[in-house]
Amino acid sequence: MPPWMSSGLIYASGLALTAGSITLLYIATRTFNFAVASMATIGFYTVYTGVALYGGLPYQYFPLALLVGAITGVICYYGLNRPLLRRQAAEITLMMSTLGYDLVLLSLIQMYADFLTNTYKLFPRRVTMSLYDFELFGDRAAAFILPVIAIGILMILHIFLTKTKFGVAMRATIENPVLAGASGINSDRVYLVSWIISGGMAALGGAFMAMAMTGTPVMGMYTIPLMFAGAILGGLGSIYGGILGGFVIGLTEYAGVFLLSQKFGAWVLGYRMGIPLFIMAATLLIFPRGLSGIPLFKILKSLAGGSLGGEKRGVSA
Amino acid sequence: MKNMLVAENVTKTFDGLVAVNRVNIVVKENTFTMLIGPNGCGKTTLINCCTGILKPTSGRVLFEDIDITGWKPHEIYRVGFVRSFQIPLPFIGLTVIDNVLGAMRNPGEAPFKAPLLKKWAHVEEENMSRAMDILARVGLEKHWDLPSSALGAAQLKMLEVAKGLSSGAKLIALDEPIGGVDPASAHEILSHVSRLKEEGLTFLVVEHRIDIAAPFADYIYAMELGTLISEGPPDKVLNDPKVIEVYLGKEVEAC
Amino acid sequence: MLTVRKLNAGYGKLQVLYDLSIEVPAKGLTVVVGPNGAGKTTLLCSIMNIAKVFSGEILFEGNSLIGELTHNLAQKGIAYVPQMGNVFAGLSVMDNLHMAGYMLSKAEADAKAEQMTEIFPVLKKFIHRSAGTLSGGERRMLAIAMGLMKNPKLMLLDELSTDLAPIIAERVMMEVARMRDELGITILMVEQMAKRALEIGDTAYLLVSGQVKYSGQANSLLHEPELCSMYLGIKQLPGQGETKLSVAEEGSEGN
Amino acid sequence: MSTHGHFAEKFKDILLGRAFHMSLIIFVLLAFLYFSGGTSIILSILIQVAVFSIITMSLNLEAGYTGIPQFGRVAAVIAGAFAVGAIPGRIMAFFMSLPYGAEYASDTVNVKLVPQINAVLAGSWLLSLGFLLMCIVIAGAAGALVGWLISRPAIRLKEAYLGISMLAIGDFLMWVGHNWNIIVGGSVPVYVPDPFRIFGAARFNVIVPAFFLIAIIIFIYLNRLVKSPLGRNFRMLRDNELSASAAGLDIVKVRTQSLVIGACIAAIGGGLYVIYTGSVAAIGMTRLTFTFWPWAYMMLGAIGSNVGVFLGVFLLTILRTMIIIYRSQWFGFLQAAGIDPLWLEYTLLGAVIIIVILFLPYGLVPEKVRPMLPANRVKKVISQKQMQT
Repeated sequence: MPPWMSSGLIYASGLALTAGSITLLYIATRTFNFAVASMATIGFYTVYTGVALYGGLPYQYFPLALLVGAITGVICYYGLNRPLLRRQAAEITLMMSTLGYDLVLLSLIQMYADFLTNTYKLFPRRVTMSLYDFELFGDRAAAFILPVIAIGILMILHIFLTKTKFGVAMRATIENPVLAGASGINSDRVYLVSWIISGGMAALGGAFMAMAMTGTPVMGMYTIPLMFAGAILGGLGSIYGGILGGFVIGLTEYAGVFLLSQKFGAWVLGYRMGIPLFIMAATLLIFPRGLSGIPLFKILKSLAGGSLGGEKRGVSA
Repeated sequence: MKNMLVAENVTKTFDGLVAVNRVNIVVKENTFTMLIGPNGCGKTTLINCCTGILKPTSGRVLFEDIDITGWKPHEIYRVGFVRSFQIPLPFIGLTVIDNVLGAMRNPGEAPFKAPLLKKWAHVEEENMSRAMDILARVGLEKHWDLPSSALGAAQLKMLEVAKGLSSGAKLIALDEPIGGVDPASAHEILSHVSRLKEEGLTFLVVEHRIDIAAPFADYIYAMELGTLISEGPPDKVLNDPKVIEVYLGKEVEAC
Repeated sequence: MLTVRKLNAGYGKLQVLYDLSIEVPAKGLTVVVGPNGAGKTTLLCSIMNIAKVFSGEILFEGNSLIGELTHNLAQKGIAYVPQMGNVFAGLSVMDNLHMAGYMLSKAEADAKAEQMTEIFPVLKKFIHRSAGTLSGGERRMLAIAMGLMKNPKLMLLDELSTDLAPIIAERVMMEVARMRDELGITILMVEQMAKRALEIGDTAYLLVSGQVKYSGQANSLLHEPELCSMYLGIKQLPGQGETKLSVAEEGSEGN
Repeated sequence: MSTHGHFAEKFKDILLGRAFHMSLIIFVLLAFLYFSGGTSIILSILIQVAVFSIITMSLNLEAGYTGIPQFGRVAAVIAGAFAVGAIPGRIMAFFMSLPYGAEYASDTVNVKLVPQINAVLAGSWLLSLGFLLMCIVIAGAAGALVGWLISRPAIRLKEAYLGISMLAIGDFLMWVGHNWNIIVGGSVPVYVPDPFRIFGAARFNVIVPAFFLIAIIIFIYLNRLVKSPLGRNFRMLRDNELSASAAGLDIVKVRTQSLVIGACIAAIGGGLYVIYTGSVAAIGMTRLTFTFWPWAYMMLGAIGSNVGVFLGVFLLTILRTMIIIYRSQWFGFLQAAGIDPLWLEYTLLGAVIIIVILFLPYGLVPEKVRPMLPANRVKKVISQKQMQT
C-alpha cells in the first residue's frame, strides 16, 4: 500500500466515526455537537496515556477510550443538553451550548497535557502514535485493523438499531417522538443512549485519527470542520450517510493532496484542509441538504433497506 | 366587477403526491371569497402557490391580469397581493407598530441613508401616522407600543391583517384568520374584515370554521383532496350534497 | 374513568379548547364528533400532554394527568392512536407492533402481535416490509393494531376511519365495538364518520369551535335533526325553520 | 408629567438597570487592577476592549440583530488583518522605491523594509494619520469584499449548515494565509508599518484613546443603523424569514447587507488589531480568538444590544486579564502540579457560554423593544393622532 493510502485509510476511518457521531446526535437530539472535537482529543489522550504509561499496543486501550468518551457524553447530556431539550431550545442554542462544553473540555485537556509533561516527563503535545503500532503485511497494522474496527462498529450499530428492542425504540423515537412517547418509550433514555454511543464513537474516532496524524491537545479543534464536513456531506439524515461522508472526506483529503502535490508540487500540502472543505462547499452549493439530497443516494438507501432516521424527521406529524 | 386573482389549472405535487390538482378559482374585486375544505385538502398549498411561497408545478396565477406565476413573495407583495399565515408569525423582537411599519417602504432601508435620521425620519413619521390609522381599524391602537410578543392570539391575528393592510394591498389572503380564537373574538375579527371590505379591499379567506365565517362570505369555493368540488354563493355551496358529504361523512340521510 | 373539567388548551399561544368538560365512563364507548377544526384532536392531545394545557383538570381513575410525561401515561394504561403519524414509517410492520407493545414482555408481545396479524391478515402479508411502504388503509390498520397491542385500560382513537374504504371502515368500527364489549376497554373516540360512530357509541359529545355544544346518549344525539346544521354551522337550513337553540343550551347544561 | 418628574423617573430607571450595575462592577474591578497593577494593565485591557468591542459589535449586527449564525467571524477579521499586513506597507514601499512585490513579505526582506517605512512615517504627522486612515479604508474594503463573497453561497443555506460553512471558510482563509507566503509571510509573520511610531515611547498611550475613538464612532454608527428602517428589516429577518418575505422584504438582499456591513466593521477591527500588535501571524488568527470569544462577549452582554456588547467585552476582558495576573497567587495549586493556570482562560470562556445559555438566555442587558424613531418624534406623531380622535 502506498503511504498516502495507508495513512488515508486510518485517518478516514477515524473521521468516519466522528462524522457518524455528529450525525447520530443530530438526528436524535437536533444538536450539532461541537464537543466532538474535544471528545476525539480525549479519546486520543486516553489511548496515549495507556501506551505511554503502561505499555502495550494502542488497540488494547480502545475500549477504555470508548468508555471515557461515553462518560463525557453522559455529563454533557445531563448537565446541558437535557435542560435545553426540555426548554425546546433553538438549534443554534443547542449548538452553542456544546461549544461551551467543548471549550471547558479543551482547557481540561490542556491541563492534563501539562500534568503529563510535568509528572511523567512525557511529551504529550506532539505525539506520533504510529510509533506504538506494529507491522503487518509490510505496512502499518493500523491501516488494516482500523478500517475493520470501523466497519465492525458500523455493523454492531446496525444490529443494535435493527435487532434489539431498545435499538428499535431509539429509531422509533428519532422518527416520531410523539408516537414513541405514547407507546411508553422514555425519550429521555433514548437521548441518553444517543449521547453515550455518540461520545464513544467520537473518542474512538479521535484515537484512530491520532494514528495517522500528530496527536496534539488541539487536534480535535483543528479537525472539527472536517468532521462537520463529513457529517454534512452525508446529509445529516442517516447515520450510515454520516459515516460514509466522513470516510469520503478523509480519503479524498489524503488522496487529493497526494495526487495534486505530484502534479503541482509540494506546496499543495499546506492546503490539504481546503480539499475536503471544497468538497463540502461544492456539495452544499448543488445540494443544500447534503448527499441525502441526491437521488442516487436515496436509491442506495432504499436498496439498503430502512435506515436510521428516514429522510425527514416526523414526516407524518 | 373585475377579476382580482385568477388561478388557472394550478397543480402542485410533492414527490409525486398531488396536493392541488388543476384548480381554477377567481376572486372578484371587493368580495369576501372563502375557500373551505377539510384538513389536508390543499387549501393552504393553493394559497402558498398563489403568493409565491411555493411554485406551482403547472398552471398560471394572474393578479389583475399580470402573470405572477413563480414570482417571489416580496415581488408579489409589491403588486398589491399579500397574505397572512395560519399561525401568526409576528416579529417578536419588534413593537406592534413596528410590525406594521415593517411592511411599509422607507428610504431609510438603504444602507447609506439608514444612519442619517434626516433622510428617513419624515417618511417614517408619515408611515407611523398611517400605521396608527391601520391599527385603529383593526382595534389595536391602544397596544401600539407593546412588544408583539405580549399580544393575545386574537390580537395577533388582527396584527397579521394590519400587516397586510399597511402595504396598501388590494387583495389580502387570510389563512384561517379565526383558527384558535374563541367565538366572540372570531366574530369581532370577521366584522373588522368585512368593514375593511366595505372600504374597498378584497379578501380571500381560508377557513374551516364555516359555522362562524360563512355568513360573512360572498362567494365560496369548496375543496377536497386537492380538487374543487363546489363553488358559488354560500347558500348554494353549503347545501351542495357533495360539500355536506365531505363535512359529515356519508350519513346525510340520517338527518 | 376519565374526567375532563373546564379544560382550556391549545398550542403555544393559540387556544383551541374553551372550558371543555367531558366525562368518559368506564367500559363505555364515548364518541366525540364535530366539524373540522372543532378541537377534537386537540382534546386527545391535551390528555396525552402533547398539546399545552392552560388551565383545567384531567383526571384518570381519580388521579390528575396534568404534567405527566407522555410515556408515563402509556404506562398507566392509556393508549393513543393518532390520526396522522400513527406508525413508524422507517420501521418494519413487526417492529411497529413490538414498539407499540413496548411495555409488554417479549413473550406477551409476540403473542399479541400474532393475534393482531390474525385480526388483520393484511399485516401478516407485509410483516417484514417497512411501514412507510404501506398504503393509507394498510397504515391505518397497523395503527389500530398498534393501539390494541398495548392492552390498554383506556384507548384514545383519533379519526380511525380516515383513508379507509367504507367496507373496511365498517369492520374497524365493529372491531372497536367488540373491544368494548369483549375486552372491556374504555374507549374515547374522535370520529368524522359520525353516523356509524354514534350507532355503536354509548355517550356522545358534539364539539363546535372548541366548546361542547351537545352531550348525551349517542343514539339520541343521532336522532337530533339539528346535528346536520350544527355540523355545517348553518343556522337555518332551507325548509327547516328555526333552529332550536334551546337544545344546544340544554346540552351544555347537561355537563 | 412634569419635566422634573420625568427626569427623576429616567434617572431611577438607569440606577436600577442591569447596565448600570455592570458598569459599577467593571469600574470597581478596574480600580482594583489599577491600584494593584498600575496603568499598563489598564491600558492593555482598554486596547483589547476597543478592538474586540468593534469585532463583537459587528458580530452582534449579523448574529444578534439579523439572526445569522455567524460562526465564521474570523474570516472577516482575517480579511482586515491580511489586507493591512499586505497592502499599505507595499504602497509605502512602492513610493519609497523599495521592493513591493512578492519579496516584500519574505522574512529576510520584510524585517529590513518595515523599519525603513516606520522611519518615514515617524517623520510626518500627516503621513502617519494618512497611513492610519488608509489602513482602515483598505481593511474595511477587504472585509466588505469577503463579506459579499461569503454572502453568495450563504443565501442558500439555513441555520446550522450556514454556521458550519462560515466556520469552515474562516479556517480555510487562515490556512491560505499560513501557506501562501506572498500575502503576509506565511508561517513567518510580517511586520506592519506603525502609524503611531511618531509618538515614540508614548505610542501605547495614544493608541488606546485613538482606538477607543474609532470604537465609539462605530458604536454610534451601528446604533443609528439598527435604529433605522434598515435595522428593522434586519430584525424582521431574524424573527421570521417567511413572514419578512411576505411583508415585502427581499431576504437575500437584506442578508447580504448585514453580512457586508458586519464584515466591513469586523475587518476594521482586524486591521486595528494588527496595527496594535505590529505584526500579522496568519496562524494566530484562530476562530477561538476571533469567533468564539466574540460570541461569548456578545452572549454575556446581550444578543441585540450594543451597550450590552460593550459591557460584556469589558467584563470578560477584565476577568481574562485577572487570570493572567493572579495566576500564581490564586491558582498556585495548579502551578504546583505543573499546570499552567492560563488554560483557565478556556475554562472561563466555555463556562461563560454555558452559564449564559442555561441561566441568562437574553444576556445581562437584554435588547429593549422600542420603535425605531427617536422617542420624542414618536410622541409627536402619537399625540397628533390622539388629538384627531
